Order: sequence, then C-alpha cells, then structure tokens
Amino acid sequence: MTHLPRGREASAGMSLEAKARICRYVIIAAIIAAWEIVPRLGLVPRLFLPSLSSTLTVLVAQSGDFAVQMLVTLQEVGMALVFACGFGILFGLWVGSTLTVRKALLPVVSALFAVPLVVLYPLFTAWFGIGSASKVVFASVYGLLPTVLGTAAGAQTIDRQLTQAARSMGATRLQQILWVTLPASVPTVLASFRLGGALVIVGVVVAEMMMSSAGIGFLLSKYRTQLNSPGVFAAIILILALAIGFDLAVQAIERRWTGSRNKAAGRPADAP
Amino acid sequence: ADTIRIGLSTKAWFPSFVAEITQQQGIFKKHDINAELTVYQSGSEALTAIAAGAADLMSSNPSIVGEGREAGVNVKMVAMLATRNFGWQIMVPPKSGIKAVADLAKHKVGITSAGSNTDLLASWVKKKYGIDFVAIPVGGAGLVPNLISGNLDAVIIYPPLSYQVALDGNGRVLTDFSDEMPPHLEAGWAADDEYAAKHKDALKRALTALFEGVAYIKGNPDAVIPQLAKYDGVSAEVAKQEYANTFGHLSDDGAMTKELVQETLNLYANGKKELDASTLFDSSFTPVAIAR
Amino acid sequence: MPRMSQATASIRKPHGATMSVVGPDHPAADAGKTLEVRDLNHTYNVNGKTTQALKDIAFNVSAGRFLSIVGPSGCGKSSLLMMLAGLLTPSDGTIAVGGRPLTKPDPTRVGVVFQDASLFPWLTARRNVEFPLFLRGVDKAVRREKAEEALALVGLERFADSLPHELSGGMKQRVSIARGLVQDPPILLMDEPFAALDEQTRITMGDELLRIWEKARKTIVFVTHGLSEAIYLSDEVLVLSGRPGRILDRVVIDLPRPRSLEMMAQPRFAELREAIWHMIKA
Amino acid sequence: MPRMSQATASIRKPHGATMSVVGPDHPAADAGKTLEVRDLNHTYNVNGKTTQALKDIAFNVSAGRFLSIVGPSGCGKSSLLMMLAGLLTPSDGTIAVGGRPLTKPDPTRVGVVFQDASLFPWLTARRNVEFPLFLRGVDKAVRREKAEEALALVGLERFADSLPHELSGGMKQRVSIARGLVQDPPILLMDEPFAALDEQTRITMGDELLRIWEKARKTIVFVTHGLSEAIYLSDEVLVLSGRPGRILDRVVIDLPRPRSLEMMAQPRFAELREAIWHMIKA
Amino acid sequence: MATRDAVLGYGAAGAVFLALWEAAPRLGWIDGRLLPPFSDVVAALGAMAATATFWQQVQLTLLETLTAFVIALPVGALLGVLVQESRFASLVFKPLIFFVFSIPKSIFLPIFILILGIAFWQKVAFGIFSTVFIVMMTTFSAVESVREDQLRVARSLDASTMQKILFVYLPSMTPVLLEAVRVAMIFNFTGILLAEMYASREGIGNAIGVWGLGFQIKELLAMVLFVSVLAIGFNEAIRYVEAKCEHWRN
Ligand SMILES: Nc1ncnc2c1ncn2[C@@H]1O[C@H](COP(=O)(O)OP(=O)(O)OP(=O)(O)O)[C@@H](O)[C@H]1O
Ligand SMILES: Nc1ncnc2c1ncn2[C@@H]1O[C@H](COP(=O)(O)OP(=O)(O)OP(=O)(O)O)[C@@H](O)[C@H]1O
Ligand SMILES: [Mg+2]
Ligand SMILES: [Mg+2]
Repeated sequence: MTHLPRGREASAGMSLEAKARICRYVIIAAIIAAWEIVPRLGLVPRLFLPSLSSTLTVLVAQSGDFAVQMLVTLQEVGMALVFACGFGILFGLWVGSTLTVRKALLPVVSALFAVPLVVLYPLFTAWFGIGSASKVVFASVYGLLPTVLGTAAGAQTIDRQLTQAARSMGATRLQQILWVTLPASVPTVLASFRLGGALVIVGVVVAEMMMSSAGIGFLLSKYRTQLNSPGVFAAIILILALAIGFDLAVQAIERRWTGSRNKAAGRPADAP
Repeated sequence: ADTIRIGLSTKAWFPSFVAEITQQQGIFKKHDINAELTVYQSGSEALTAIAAGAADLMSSNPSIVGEGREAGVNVKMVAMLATRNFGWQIMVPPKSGIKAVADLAKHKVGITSAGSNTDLLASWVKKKYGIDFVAIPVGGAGLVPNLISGNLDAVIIYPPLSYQVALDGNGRVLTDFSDEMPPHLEAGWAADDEYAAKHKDALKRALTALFEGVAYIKGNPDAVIPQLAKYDGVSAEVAKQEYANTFGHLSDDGAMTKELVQETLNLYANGKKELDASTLFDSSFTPVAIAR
Repeated sequence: MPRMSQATASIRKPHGATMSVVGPDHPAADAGKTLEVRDLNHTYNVNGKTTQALKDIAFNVSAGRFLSIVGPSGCGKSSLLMMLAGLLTPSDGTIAVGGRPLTKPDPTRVGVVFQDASLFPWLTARRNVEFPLFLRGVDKAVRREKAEEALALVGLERFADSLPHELSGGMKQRVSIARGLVQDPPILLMDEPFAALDEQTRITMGDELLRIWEKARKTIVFVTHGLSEAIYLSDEVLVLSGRPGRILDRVVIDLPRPRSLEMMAQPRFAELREAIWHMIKA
Repeated sequence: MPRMSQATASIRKPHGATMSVVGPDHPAADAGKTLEVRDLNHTYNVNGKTTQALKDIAFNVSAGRFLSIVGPSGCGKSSLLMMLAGLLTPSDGTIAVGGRPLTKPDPTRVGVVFQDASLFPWLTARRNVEFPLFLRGVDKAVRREKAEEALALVGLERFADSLPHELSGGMKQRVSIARGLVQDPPILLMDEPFAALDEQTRITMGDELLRIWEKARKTIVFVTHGLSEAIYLSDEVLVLSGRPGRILDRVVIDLPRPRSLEMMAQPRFAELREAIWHMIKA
Repeated sequence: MATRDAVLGYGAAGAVFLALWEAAPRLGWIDGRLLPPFSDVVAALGAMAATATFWQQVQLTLLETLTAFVIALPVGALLGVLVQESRFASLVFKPLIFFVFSIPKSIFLPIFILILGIAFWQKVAFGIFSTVFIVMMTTFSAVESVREDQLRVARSLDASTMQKILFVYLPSMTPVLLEAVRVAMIFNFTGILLAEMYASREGIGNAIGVWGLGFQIKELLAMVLFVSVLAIGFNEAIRYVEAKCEHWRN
C-alpha cells in the first residue's frame, strides 16, 4: 500500500504545526484581550464576567487558599483517573473485543449510564460519606462509562485479521488485548482517555460544588453564592490549568506512540 | 397589562408561595399586571437573573442585596415581608447527645452551600456562642439524607422541610432562629433599580397585588393550608404549622425601617464589609395600601 | 470426473477415504510433525445463506513432507489452512497434529503465514517479526537476533525499521513470511506467501524456504496458484476442485532433491505440470 | 548497466529522455487516452529517513495501448501507478493525461484497480462494484445492470450479495477488478490485479480484459509479476530495475493479435520472456 | 445469539435488581428513608402520572431534549469530521475544544440566561452546549478509525467531501458514532435537567430540584426511574440500529 503525503499545506514554507500554533495563540490572545476589554467597557455585567485583571488579582491575593484547595482536588482527580481510565480502558477493550461479552454486558453498562447521576448525588453521599470518597466514586463513575463505551466501540472497529494473526501465534486473551486490540485502537483509546479524564475533572469539581468543604469546586460554589465572580473565574482558571496539565500528559503519551509508528495504521492527514 | 418578571429564590422559601397564591387568585390580573414567576435554585441565581435582565423583582433580603450591589447588580429592597427566620432551625438526630447549641462545638454541621443563608446563620451561631464547628455544604437536597445516614451531626434547615423532618421523627429541633435572632429585615421583595425607576407604577401595582395576596393568605386559612400542602408537597399538618408560624406573622404593608435593614447587615455582615444600610432599600413604595 | 494423471505416482482413492503417502526420503520419524485430516466438510452459514466450501476432505501428511495445495480461486484452500491452524472449526470432521486433535491455535505445533500479510501496522518490520517470540517471552537479545536473521533471509535488512505502510506489497508479504519462519514451528502453513513477489524474488525465496525446510525437517503445507512453483517446491501436490473443494488428486512429485531451476526444463517437470493443469481445467 | 535486449524492437535512450513508441496497429487517435510521464523522480521521506523509490522515469503511452510494467518487489511500480492516478504527488517531474497535466484524481480520465482489493467491508460485492457509478449519480437501474454485467465477467454472479469478508482472497480481487471495469475510464491502471488468482482464472480474466480493451480501445497500464502474463497481454512491457526503480528497457511485444494460449509455445514468446528475464535478473 | 435468550436474560437480571430494591429497605438492610422500596416509588410514580402537570412537564422536557439533540448531534459530528480532517484545524481547535470540555458546564448557565432569558431556547441552547463538545470529541476518534485504503479508493473516484463523509466515513465510523449518540443523549439530557433545575417555571428538572430540596425522595426516585426507563428505551433503540448497520463486521 502506498501512503500519501501529509497535507498539501505541509509543503509551504513554515511548518503546519508552527502556523497552527501561531493561529492558536492568536485565538487565545483574542480571548484574553476580550476578557479584559469587554467587562471594562461594561458590555457584560461584572457579575457574569469580571475583567481578567481583577480575576488574576483575586487569584494572586488568595493563592494560598487556592493552592490548598487545588491540592485536594488534584488528589481526588488522580484517584478517580486511575479507576475511570485505567480500569475503564481495559474493561472497554475486553468488552469490545469479545462478541459474547459485548452482547451481554454493553447494554447493561449503557443502561447504567442512562440514569442521570447528578440528580442522585445527594443520595449518593448518604452512602459514601461526605468526604473525598464520595467525590472520587462519583467522578470515577462519571468518567468510567464513556471511557468504557468509547473504548469498546473502538475495539470493535479494529481489523479482525490482526487478532486472528495473534491468535495463531498463541497469544493469550490478555496478550491479545494488551498487544493487539489496545495498539490497534489507539486513536479511540486515547480519545476515550481524554474524554474520561476530562469527565473525571468535571465530575470531581461538580461533586465538590454540590457538597464538600474542600476543593476547587467548593471554592467555586462558595464564590458563586457570594456573587464573588472574580473568585469564580479564578477557580475556573485553575480548573482549566488542571485540564491543560492533563492534556499535556495525554499529548506526551500520544507523541510517544505516534513517534514510534507515525500514525501508521491510521490515516493521512490531508483533507478529503 | 404591564409585565413583571418575578424571580423566586427557591420554591421552598415562603415568598414563593405568596407570589403563587397572588397569581392563582388572579390578583395580579386584577391590578393589570402580567406576572411571570420563575423559581431559581437560590437567591444568588435569582440575583444573577436580575443582572441578566431576566427578572425584575425577586424575593430577597438586605444581605443578598448588599452582595449584589457589591457585584454590580443594582437592586434594592422595595418591601418587607417578615422580620424573623420562622422555621429556620438547627436540627440534630433524635437520639443525638447534643442537647444545646453550645454542644455543637467541634461537630459537623450541614449547611446548603458555602455563602448561602444557612452558611451565614452558621457563622452567626459560632459568633454568638463563641464555639467552633465545621460547616459542611451538602446542598439543600443533601441535608436530610446525610443527617439520617449519620454523616452529619446537625443541620441548619429551612421551613417547611424543618417541620416535616421533626414530624417524621428524623430530627430534633435544637433551636429555632426566630427565637435566637433579634427582629431584622429577614425577607422581602427587591427590585431592579432600572425597573423601579422606569416602571414605578407597575411595580407599585405588583406590590399591591402581592400584599393583597398576603392578606388573602392571612384571611383564608382553610382554603390556603391545603394549597400550601400541595405546593410544598408536605402533609396538611406540616402546612398548618408553617401557616401558623410563618404566614401568620407576615407584614401587612411591607413597610421597613433603616434600623431593620441595619440589623440584618449586622447579623449577616460576617465582619466583612461596611455597607450603608440606606443604599440597600427604597421605601418609596411602602407602606403598600391595599383594598380590604 | 477428474482425469487420472498417469504421469504421477499418486494413489487415488474414492472421496472421503484417506490418502497417505509416506515419502521415501523422509522417514516418518518425528511424530509431532504429522498432520491427519479426516472426513472434513465445511459449510459457511451467513444469515441463512450457506456456502459449502469444502467437501469430504481427508488426507495425511507425514512428518517432514512438503505438501502444496492448488485449486481454483474460492475453492476453500484458505479455509482448509485456517482449520489446520485451529483458527476455524470445521462443520464436520477432525484434524490431528502429531496424533493429537487440534481444536485451537497452538503455535508450538503449527505456525501460519496468512494470505494477506496481516502485519501489525503500529510495529516496525523488525518488531512484527519479533512479535511471536515476544508473546512467548523470549529474551530481548535473542529475539532481536532471530528477527534480524529472518529479515535478512527475506532480503529486508535495510527495512527493519520501516513501518508496514512504508513497504511495498511484496515487501509486506516478505515480512509476513519472516514472521512465520521465526516462530520455527514443526509444521508451517503458508497461504500464497509468494503471490505478491516478482519471479526473481519468488525463486530466491523458494530456494531459501527449501533450505530451511531441509535443515529443520519441518512439515510444510503450502497454498499456491503457481503450478510450477508447487512442483518445484513440493514432495506432493494436493489438487482441489472448484467450490465446493474436493480432493481431485494427490500428485507425488518424483523429481530428485535438491531441486534446481534447470529441472523446470526437464520433460518430467512439464509432464507433471501438464497433468495437474488438466486436472484443474476439467 | 542493464543489458540491451536484442530481442526487442525497443528504442533505448539515456535516463530521463522520453521513449515513445506508437504502435503500428493503434493509430494515436484518441487524444484523451495518451499518457506522458516526464523526468519523474520520487523519494519517500518518513521521519528524516528517505527512500528513493523512482528515478528518472520518462515514457509515453499512446492512446489505446496495453502497457505492462514489471520489476522486482519494492521497485516503485505501485508508487508509479499511484502517481498516474493522481493519488500521489511526485517529488519531481510531471504527468500528463491526454495532453493535460494530472494533479488530482480524475475518474473520468483514469480508473484504478488497487494492489490490495480495498473493498468497502460494509457493502456487498454488488454495491462495491456499483459504488463508482453511484458517486457519479448514475441511475439505479443502470448501475445495477452494469454491476451485474461486471460481476458476471469476473465469474461472481452467485456472490453478488456477499460481503467482502465472506469472499476468498481471489474473489475479493475479482470484485475489485469488476469495480475498476465498471467505471469504464479511457485509461485503466491495474496493480497486480491477477496476483491472487489461480492460473486458469487468470487466463480467463486476461482474455476478458483483452476483449474489453479491444472493444473499448482503452489505454491500459498493467503492473504484474508474471512475465508470461505481461507478454501475453501487452503491446509493450516497461521493465524497471530494483530500487530505486529506473527504466531498464521498454520491450515492444511484436506478437500478432488476437493472442492465443498457443502463442506461449512459440519461440518468439520464449525469446521475449528470456530477454526480459535477463534484464531483471541483472 | 438468540434475541429471546437475551430478553430472558435481561428480564431475569432486571427482576433480581427490582426484587433487591424492594427487599433491601423492607428487610432493613438499607434505611428505607433513603431508599424507599420499589413498590412505594412505583406507587408515587403512578400518582404522579395521574396528574396532568406531570405529563406537561415530561412533554416540555422531552421536547427540549429532542430539539437540542437533533441540532447538537449532526452539528457536532459534522464539525468533528471537518476539524479532524483538516490537519490545520485540528491543530488549532482540538486543544481549545478539549479545554472547554473540561470545565463544568453549569458555570456557564448565567451567560445563557443573559443571552436567551429563561425560556425554551435557553434550555435547548444549554443542552446543545453540553452535548456538542462530547460529540465532537467522539467524532475525532471515530474519524481516526477510518482506514486509509478505503479513503484512497474514494479519492481515486474523486468523491466530494460530502460523499466521502456520507459513504466512507459514516459507515466505517458507525460503532463509534453510535456510541457518541448514546453518550450525547445522556449529556444532553443532563444538561437540560441542570438548566431546568437552575432556573425555570416548569419541566422535569424543575420538579426534581424542588423535590430534592424538600427531601421528597419517593417523588424524586419516581422521576429518576421514569427518566431512566426512557433513557434505556432510547439506548435499546440505538442498539437496534447498531445491529442493523453492523452486520458486516465479523
Ligand atoms: N508511504 C511510504 N513511505 C515510505 N516509503 C514507501 C512508502 N510507500 C512505498 N515506499 C517505499 O517505496 C518503494 C517502492 O514501493 P512500491 O510500493 O511502489 O513498490 P512496488 O514496485 O509496487 O513493489 P511490489 O511489487 O512489492 O508491490 C519501496 O522501497 C517502499 O519501501
Ligand atoms: N467468513 C466467510 N463467510 C462466508 N463464506 C466464506 C467465508 N470465508 C470464505 N467463504 C467462502 O468459502 C469459499 C472458500 O473460501 P477460501 O477463502 O477458503 O478460498 P480459497 O481457496 O482460499 O480462494 P483464493 O484462492 O481466492 O484465496 C468461498 O466461496 C468463500 O466465498
Ligand atoms: Mg485463499
Ligand atoms: Mg506494489
């Protein structure tokens, strides 16, 4: 099979990555500028959008407080990630690559996800307590199901020939999942990991917002009730930082992978 | 007819029922007012709606108004409904060893959310009794489940849920804030400054309607109590209690004084800010004269 | 009725009966290397639509023999090979390897080179070749060495670090062959391994295969469309009919070993080729 | 230096210069059917590692000619075909079809049959064949009829409603050929289309291809590993060297048309085969 | 696998689950105040279902949900394909999309009220906002699972972008996309509920919010039960579609 060249844009002068980076920075700069200017001009009530500078002022002034709460959130996110993504991906691969298991378990898993969990969270805490545990459990469940479903769907799209080849070489079920199904569905797995991770972050923060006495979500909800919008946005900045940190980690994994195979199984990057 | 959009800070808070009855009895219509009632998750959401231009009038109190003004939302109290927190209570499990408010020290006390009314009450209790305890935000929906499951040692709880909990035997009243606190402007109506300026007459008529609603409630217990039970989803007995404790004590004309406003600020200020009480209310709409 | 090929020393029996030829030069020594297929039938059943792929297949391969299978497109050769590899359960009949029945893949007994190269696209050529050894937990250095050796054998040293999509069709197929060889199974099944190769490479690879086979005394089952190739390489050629595939004949190739290209010019070679060709055409 | 083949009527020029042979029996009538390749070079560049695939390729194909390309595995035949199809941009050089440069795929000018069958697994054989017509918005009844016809041509009427995974390797390849034929392009590029077919089917398909070619006066560029096949089918054979692929020679096949199997036994056939064979081996 | 077996299996599993739900509070394994027995919840649901308000609320919320869904799904999928297919766009936008996705959406509710007020379209818009990003993110991975050789065929036929999306990407991506549909529906519905809980005059979310605040557990669970049954029904519908489209795999 002859592979096609990367996008036509790639050939022109500056590398595409560099151009994209510049473009992204321009967009981000525009957002930042708007964030500062729009509230100053009074186009949006301060309550909805405090200027960036006032937000940063709060962030710096209260950095100690934020740091303490951030640490709590980080721990909860970390624990929930291990469960939601680690377990979720392996389980998803297993479910997705085994026909009978898929038929038996997937409906149950997706039915579980159909229950609006957020609504039940207050009850949830009655069982799991009001400490970190309930947040971790909630966020895990919140992130787990999409991860499982996504990974399972990805595992389903892989070329059956490959698993058959591995089988002929005597690969055990686990070996097949680890060394064939997993790498063959890397794009979907990484995407599910991203998704699961983002959901875990959201889950932890939302749980903290709903009930807790610590964490970024707690601060956020407190500032929200107090109508302290610079505080609210400072907390959002921190949540974003969390997301960016997570994204960098995923990117590192991605690079390691694509570096070694250069999107081999995948696809050309040029537009249709 | 003039339209007025009324933001209600949670359905459970009694002003919501006042507005609802006024609507049901056609009193707004009688005053040529087209009222749109919207229930918000809490006072700050209702205030946000005012800021967003999605509401003109809201159920509120001076402390919320104060915070709103600080955040750039131009609202003022325009009428008063009550001077006490009727039915706002601290409750403990029936078999709890906590016998007095002072025993709460070092315990876990559930509040709805940080910065909310229950949070302010918790701070006030701490200050008054000179004790320290952990106030844990569990959301309105988390109070009772976590009290029952033992995750919390006590909760600060609002009516009529407080009556219901006591009646069900799920909790024991430790204290009622209407006994604990001196009279202050606890509940009333706050209007968007711009609306109040531009639609003075409509606002006046709306307030008249609302206080005619209060009069109707006060004058027709037999008709109102079942409605209250249905509205709150509680038993007739609880509705009766709430009716007696709360609705029996509502202001007839909405009139307020600077002292009452100031007292609210003193109670809830949390030692944080120096607000000028006179900027938080507009007494030009009160007393509301109603036809009897 | 298929024609009887007078040119061969084969023993034809009625369908379903077993035909066994123990080659004179390879005594049936190593029991683990025998293959026995009995009363095999296979019918695919997809959404109620049935396709009979194989009918009354029965044959033995003694240890150390090189057997080729030829037959028209779609006659069930690949299906048969998949069954021999334990990857497909026959509708009917049994398969035994080294006397023991085979019901699931067992790379210690049987190795496969697939018709489509089936390489793992995320692994370099080298790692693809190493993969079966990796699964077995073979030491890194050892498996690296073996992979290098196998890649050299198929002439792809220079491309050890290329990913499959950077290889041409024939190169992929050669990697797949290397992956089969490196497993070093007693029985090697190969499904049209040389189909994508040019004649020159095909001849070189064939000679290499024969060298390995002779050295390691493997049993090889080799599916091909090239009749000359089948004759050149094999001890015996199993000729299948069109769908459903039945055994038309089993032709013993009585050319001496070692084989050489010159033999292709011999009348006996042409005779054998002609005989098989006629069988298939019929 | 590649050897000069005395057996052919080809005109060899230094690398990079154009070699053009206008066949005596096919006047260069239809301009849309010519192919011109000039100074073509191609180097793959993957993560800094470069592989030169093609070097100084230049040739013309006049309208209605049947040109085969042969060369060792990995010499760049598929790459060349992809460029002729507008699917791969050459590092250097130009391609013109019917006098107009070709920079992107244009199925109204050029149709392709890929080396791997590349069928859509979710479509039945019939729908796979219909697909190109469907894209062009051809009427349902018409495209159904044409697809049936093409499938009959490759002997797969019975499997029209089978999905690709229910077909054997050779059957998939035949569906892919049918898909190429149904497009009815003035120029047809075929990359080892018969590689997975048995000899019998291969001959039948070759004859069918010739029949279609003669009737529709197409230009066909045909990559194959079978030298006999190349000679049997073609007007000219382009012989490429090993990587990087350079043109070793362009051999005009001066056998009369229509071709028949018997010609294979003619000394001229053997001569041509021998000549090409030697060129490649060198 | 026979569908009858599956139905029986799920019937059995469901029955066991419901029996446990009924027994646990009655036998005192679980505090009945926190989890009333199944029969009580069903009774509450029955009582609710007898009122016209209930059906009005359900109707409204479903209408909002469906409207948001019908808009968010194709828009998200299309944007997803377009962004993923252009290397430039994916380099620029993918990180940004991911970051927006990682922020709890409820933070933005006031902005929606600011722009759209609190009527129908505010709920719908928030539903779309809650859904579009996850649809896009799932589509990204779906696109990546499309095989190169299949695309090459389409390219050789000079298929238009739309044709490629419809006839190559779509069938190839179906399992991942259907998963996106499933997940999107959940997010969409949760988004609508949150918006209704935050501020509204009617709708299921509003009711659930009020019941939560008033510790009306039976009603709350009854509504959650009702909603879950709807969602499971939707899920099964998707699975049916999946079975229809996916017969060509394996
Ligand atoms: N996408 C790619 N990236 C890097 N190198 C490539 C790529 N595609 C092909 N090559 C290299 O280019 C050379 C020619 O490949 P091509 O597929 O054109 O050969 P071929 O003549 O068709 O061979 P075969 O007969 O085996 O199919 C090979 O050395 C191959 O490794
Ligand atoms: N998974 C399947 N489902 C249904 N039918 C199948 C399946 N696999 C193969 N077949 C059918 O079985 C028959 C034999 O297929 P097989 O692949 O074994 O043929 P083959 O001899 O290897 O052909 P080729 O030489 O073309 O590779 C064919 O008619 C094919 O259509
Ligand atoms: Mg086959
Ligand atoms: Mg090739």
